[in-house]
Amino acid sequence: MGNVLEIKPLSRVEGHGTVRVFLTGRKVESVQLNLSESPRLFEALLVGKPYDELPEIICRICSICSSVHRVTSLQAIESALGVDISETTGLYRELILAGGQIESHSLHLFCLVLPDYLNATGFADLAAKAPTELKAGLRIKAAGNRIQEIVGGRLIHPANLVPGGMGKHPTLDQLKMLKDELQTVLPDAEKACKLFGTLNTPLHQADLAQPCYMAVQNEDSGSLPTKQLVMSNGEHADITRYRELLTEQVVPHSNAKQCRAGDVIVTVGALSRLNLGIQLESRSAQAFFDARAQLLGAHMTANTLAQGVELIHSIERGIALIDALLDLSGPLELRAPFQIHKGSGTAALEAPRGALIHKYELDADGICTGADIVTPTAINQSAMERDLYSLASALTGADDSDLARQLEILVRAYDPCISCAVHIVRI
Amino acid sequence: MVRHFLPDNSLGQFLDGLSLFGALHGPVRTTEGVEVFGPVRTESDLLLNYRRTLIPPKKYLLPPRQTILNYTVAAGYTLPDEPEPHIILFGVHPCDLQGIAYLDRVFLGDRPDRLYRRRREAITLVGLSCEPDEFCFCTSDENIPRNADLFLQHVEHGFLVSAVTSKGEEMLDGLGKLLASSRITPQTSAEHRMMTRIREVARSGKTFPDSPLWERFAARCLSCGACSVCCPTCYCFDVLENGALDGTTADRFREWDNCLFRAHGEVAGGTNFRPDRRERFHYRYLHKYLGFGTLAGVPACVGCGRCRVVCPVDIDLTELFTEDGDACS
Amino acid sequence: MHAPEFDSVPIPARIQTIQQLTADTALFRLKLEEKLPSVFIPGQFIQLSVPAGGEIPISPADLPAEDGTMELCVRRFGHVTSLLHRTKEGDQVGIRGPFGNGFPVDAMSGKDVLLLAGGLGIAPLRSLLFHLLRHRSDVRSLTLMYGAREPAVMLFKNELLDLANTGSLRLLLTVDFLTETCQTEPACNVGLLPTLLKGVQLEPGHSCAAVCGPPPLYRCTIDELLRAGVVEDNIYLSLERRMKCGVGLCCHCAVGQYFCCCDGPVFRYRDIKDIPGAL
Amino acid sequence: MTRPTLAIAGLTACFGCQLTLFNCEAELPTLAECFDFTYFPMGNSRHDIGGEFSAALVEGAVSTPDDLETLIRLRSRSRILIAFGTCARWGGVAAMNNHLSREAMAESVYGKGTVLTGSFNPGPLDRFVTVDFSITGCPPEKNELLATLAALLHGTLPVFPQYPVCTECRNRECLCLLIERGEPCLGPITQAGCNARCPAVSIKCEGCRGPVTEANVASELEMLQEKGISREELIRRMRRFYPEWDYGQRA
Ligand SMILES: Cc1cc2nc3c(=O)[nH]c(=O)nc-3n(C[C@H](O)[C@H](O)[C@H](O)COP(=O)(O)OP(=O)(O)OC[C@H]3O[C@@H](n4cnc5c(N)ncnc54)[C@H](O)[C@@H]3O)c2cc1C
Ligand code: SF4
Ligand code: SF4
Ligand code: SF4
Repeated sequence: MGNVLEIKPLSRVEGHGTVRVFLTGRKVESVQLNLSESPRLFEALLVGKPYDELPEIICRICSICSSVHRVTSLQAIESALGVDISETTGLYRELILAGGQIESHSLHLFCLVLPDYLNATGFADLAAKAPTELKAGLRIKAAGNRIQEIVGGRLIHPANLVPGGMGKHPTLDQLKMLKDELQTVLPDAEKACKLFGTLNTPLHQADLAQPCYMAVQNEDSGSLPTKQLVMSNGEHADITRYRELLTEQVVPHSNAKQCRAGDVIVTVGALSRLNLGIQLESRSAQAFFDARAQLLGAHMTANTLAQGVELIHSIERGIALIDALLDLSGPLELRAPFQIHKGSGTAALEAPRGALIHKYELDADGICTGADIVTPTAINQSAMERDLYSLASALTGADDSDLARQLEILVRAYDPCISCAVHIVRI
Repeated sequence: MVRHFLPDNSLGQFLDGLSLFGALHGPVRTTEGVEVFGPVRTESDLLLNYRRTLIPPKKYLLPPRQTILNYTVAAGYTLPDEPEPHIILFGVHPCDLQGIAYLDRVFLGDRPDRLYRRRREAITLVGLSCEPDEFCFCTSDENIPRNADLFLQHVEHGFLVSAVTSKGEEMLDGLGKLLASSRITPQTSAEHRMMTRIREVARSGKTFPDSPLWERFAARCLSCGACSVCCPTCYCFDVLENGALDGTTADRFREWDNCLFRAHGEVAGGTNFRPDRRERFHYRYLHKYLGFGTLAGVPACVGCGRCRVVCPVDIDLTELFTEDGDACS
Repeated sequence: MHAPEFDSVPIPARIQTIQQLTADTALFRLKLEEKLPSVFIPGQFIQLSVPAGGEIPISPADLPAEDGTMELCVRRFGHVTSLLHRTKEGDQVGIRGPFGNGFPVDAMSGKDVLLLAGGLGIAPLRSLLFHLLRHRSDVRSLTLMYGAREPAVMLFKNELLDLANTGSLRLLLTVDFLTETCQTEPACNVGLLPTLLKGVQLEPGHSCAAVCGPPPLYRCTIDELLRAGVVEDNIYLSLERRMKCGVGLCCHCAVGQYFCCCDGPVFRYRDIKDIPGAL
Repeated sequence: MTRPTLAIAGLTACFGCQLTLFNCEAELPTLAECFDFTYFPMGNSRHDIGGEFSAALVEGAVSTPDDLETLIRLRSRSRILIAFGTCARWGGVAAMNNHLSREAMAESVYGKGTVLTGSFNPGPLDRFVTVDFSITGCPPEKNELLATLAALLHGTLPVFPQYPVCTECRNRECLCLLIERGEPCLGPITQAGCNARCPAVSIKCEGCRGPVTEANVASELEMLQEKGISREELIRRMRRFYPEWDYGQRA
């Protein structure tokens, strides 16, 4: 007789998800990952709205990724309208992305996954079991959030970022304060990264498939806008041609579409970025070097450690960006001028969880006539399901609660962001 | 009163001298271009020919939100003891000086308010003469308002400086070398027609009960609160108390309220003594122009013109006093 | 008389006993840890602080006793009163006051005194009643007319009946409507409070009335009182407004050009009858 | 002292309201001590929805049978049910196009014959259950969340301002975008509490906190139309967080 083990809701992740393991006796037949968030029809909400409202609406697709959605959306619109943003605007956008990454990675590392390592049920339990680690993590997280609040005007759904530039520049005092705060938490982040490198992983060591990594990149450094989608199997494409690389299919058991590169199941996120070689600053480069044996060619269970390395990286990057901003002089342009016309624009950025792509069609009045959004969790979904199956098979015979716990830990390693993953995409 | 001449090019040193007595604040421009009272870092920050700041100096005396009591289980309710830093408020126009004089009557009258007094005593007022524009109708009773500690009048190539209070004299003592004696007599201004009307109306206690303007005001008013926030003499406040996260202590604070808000006239159970905006405008009129309690008959409006400037729907209560409004009474 | 200042600090007080009178009303007996700064006159109010809730005006329901105890009869109405109703015996609250002008007890001497209480309005009038009973010989006659919504919510009923039995007080009770179970209630009229005044005739100039109740009560009672011969000068009304400071600073409680907190809460009818929205 | 038990759950939303709790970095360890986070899937893997809750904070609009089931379950087990955030209070972004038929909307984008099973037009919590209190905002403000939690510890709920964003905007002495730049700022009709975040960075208020009780909606529309902004645009913007404005309301 077949029976089903259901994990519902997936806990300590962002969004609503369910895992179902289909068993015959003790044998695992299949695993289904259902990203069950209710569809909010975001693309439908965008159609008919003027270009300047799109970023304001679309950032609400997800709170944790709101900054990166907002910036990606702005870049896509600006590409459609041919807007040349100023150096200042570019730096601020990168800065808020660094802040978003610090916030997102530390939320995930300290509040959502650290409990797995320390046998705690969640942050509240952790506050009793490992108060020092939790507090250090929260300090790092706060530094990331302070960037989002000061640059974005709001901690979530940054209001200050608009087509062409921003409403107001932070003051020099604010920038200096941010820099101080980042400098203070940098050692904390290094310590945390070491911690995740040395703690015993709570995950059963199963033979998971070697991932095919994917990331968006520029030929030169990490600056905006990004141009290329690259994969570890050597394939690559200009971001405007993302649809030729990534295909999507509806699966009946999930509210999110699954995304593949042809037949290849791809993986995005921190681990992919490190494996595809992002440019690191000095201390994150050292951290990466120290952990390279655990990271290079690794499967997604190493993603947590990769996020630890990136945490250092985004703090360093934040400091460098603030230095660059402090060096700017003279009257700074708030918003670049532009004309509204018909056009189509695509932009891709690395969100904390991996590649994020926005594409819009605008008519002559700047009204949106079509929108397409590809999110990292939608891309990762196939790989997640594949790995869940391998892990469940490797755990044949385990009792239900152990199996459920292990599968949840694996899902968490992917740091899924289910709210943004679920939205039906126009093809 | 002796007047001294301060040449333009000595102003910087004069300000340096003043700042020995406290932190220098005055009219400055924010990055968005709003004229406000704020800290003055250098002489060039200072707006010497500003029209009016968005919020009057009342924010220094009665901040928008202020903790008035702390509660702990052990000590019960206690007064907060924040020390008030000494502030030299430079460049206060006569209308705003009158506004402060009015607030002084309210808060230092027969029921003095300790928190107000503490802030009031920590502030030194340096007045500055101004040029009226089409919005304002201020008239000071004397040429030099009596509640300024020092008063500066714009004249050609400089200012006429007068010490009005002993505090003012004390400050001038150290600054003597910057000043020359002066024989210039500044012009005196006549009372503005609008202010004359307001004073007449206050004396007669007219209430314009039948003016059609009330309906017009009530229909348009957004209850946005700007007119009260920006008025130098609006002082209605609400009091609220919040428990702290420790589960035992609490803070009580007061914050600016507005008589055009619905909650202003509410009592428990939802009964409202001023349920619609029309009644609330009446109330505003009565309080602002005719005065309540011990200040009955004393118009609170000092003619700074702020409420006319900041209203997004162009409501102007003084229309009641112009021919049309009057004709309907 | 000098009222406390707005920034006066509440005097700590402990809740000694809580007596539930009806489903939503309770009598709180408080013990003040310090003396009030001035003598309490019936009709005056105090500002009651419930920590973490805030401060509300309440008229004490009796005369504060020598030992520093005071009774407050409070109905659960909203934010602060709900929190008060969650307190336990021994909990700490705070008291400022007394504030405002009470009933002019001297002006009542030698007169026929009529107390008219609607609903919770009995609370403030109870302290006046106690005062007058203590100086019973000063007034010619003393009548309390008290109306409640239904018998179940009639406050202090046994106490009032006991007082009436001593003969020093004429007590007339009424309820807006009778519920099935209470049909046998003794000496209780059915109808709104003004119906008790029907047919009453008093000597103008030698009678006075003190009224306290919800706003609609005033509107329907005054005409009846005037008809019964009580002159405008001798009708005293205790008004309710939102009071945040108690000393005429916060400006919420204005009644025309008066402040309810310092010019009231007890007003002479003649002084406010022409003020729109006063009642 | 027994710790209050909390349920924190998300329906159809972006998780920003729950994230706001995590964003209270300085207070999180204290909160962990003061409260028992009994049911909190996003923060806790021990999910038992069986017990009784002192309070339930529910994020998001109701748009699936699952949402409704969670909501009703929490309602029946909680002493206080708090609508947490604009979606829960007003419907929020997902509800902005509720005036169009959901099927038609899906079809207009994805082509004829698209069927959306298992979900319906998103609506606020109070359409389905009694709501005791709400913390509005998209995202909600940290300090309002903390004030609410603190008040719960004291056995009460906080009192939030009932005036519009303009009042806070003026208090902060921001440039008025409506008067000085003629922009369709929704500050005059939007519930305060954010301390005018957006005008403070010279961005017009988009109304993310929903209507203020005494909004003079009709006058705001007239005034902005006089400035040359079309009624359609205004209504579209106003609908972004709350689709059911009374456009004729004056008080
Ligand atoms: C002179 C006088 C005597 C009174 N005597 C008695 C009496 O003996 N017994 C009795 O039961 N009642 C009495 N009342 C009425 C009593 O004051 C009200 O019932 C009480 O204020 C209700 O407070 P609440 O917070 O429970 O009600 P709410 O309806 O919540 O609040 C009442 C008013 O205060 C505002 N408010 C609400 N919460 C707060 C807050 N936290 N901080 C600030 N404002 C808030 C509301 O906007 C409303 O206008 C008297 C009133 C007056 C004026
Ligand atoms: S009423 Fe208007 S003009 Fe008069 S003082 Fe107040 S803001 Fe100035
Ligand atoms: S900018 Fe907007 S919120 Fe601020 S005062 Fe103007 S209209 Fe109001
Ligand atoms: S200003 Fe308006 S849009 Fe911005 S946070 Fe406040 S309510 Fe929301």
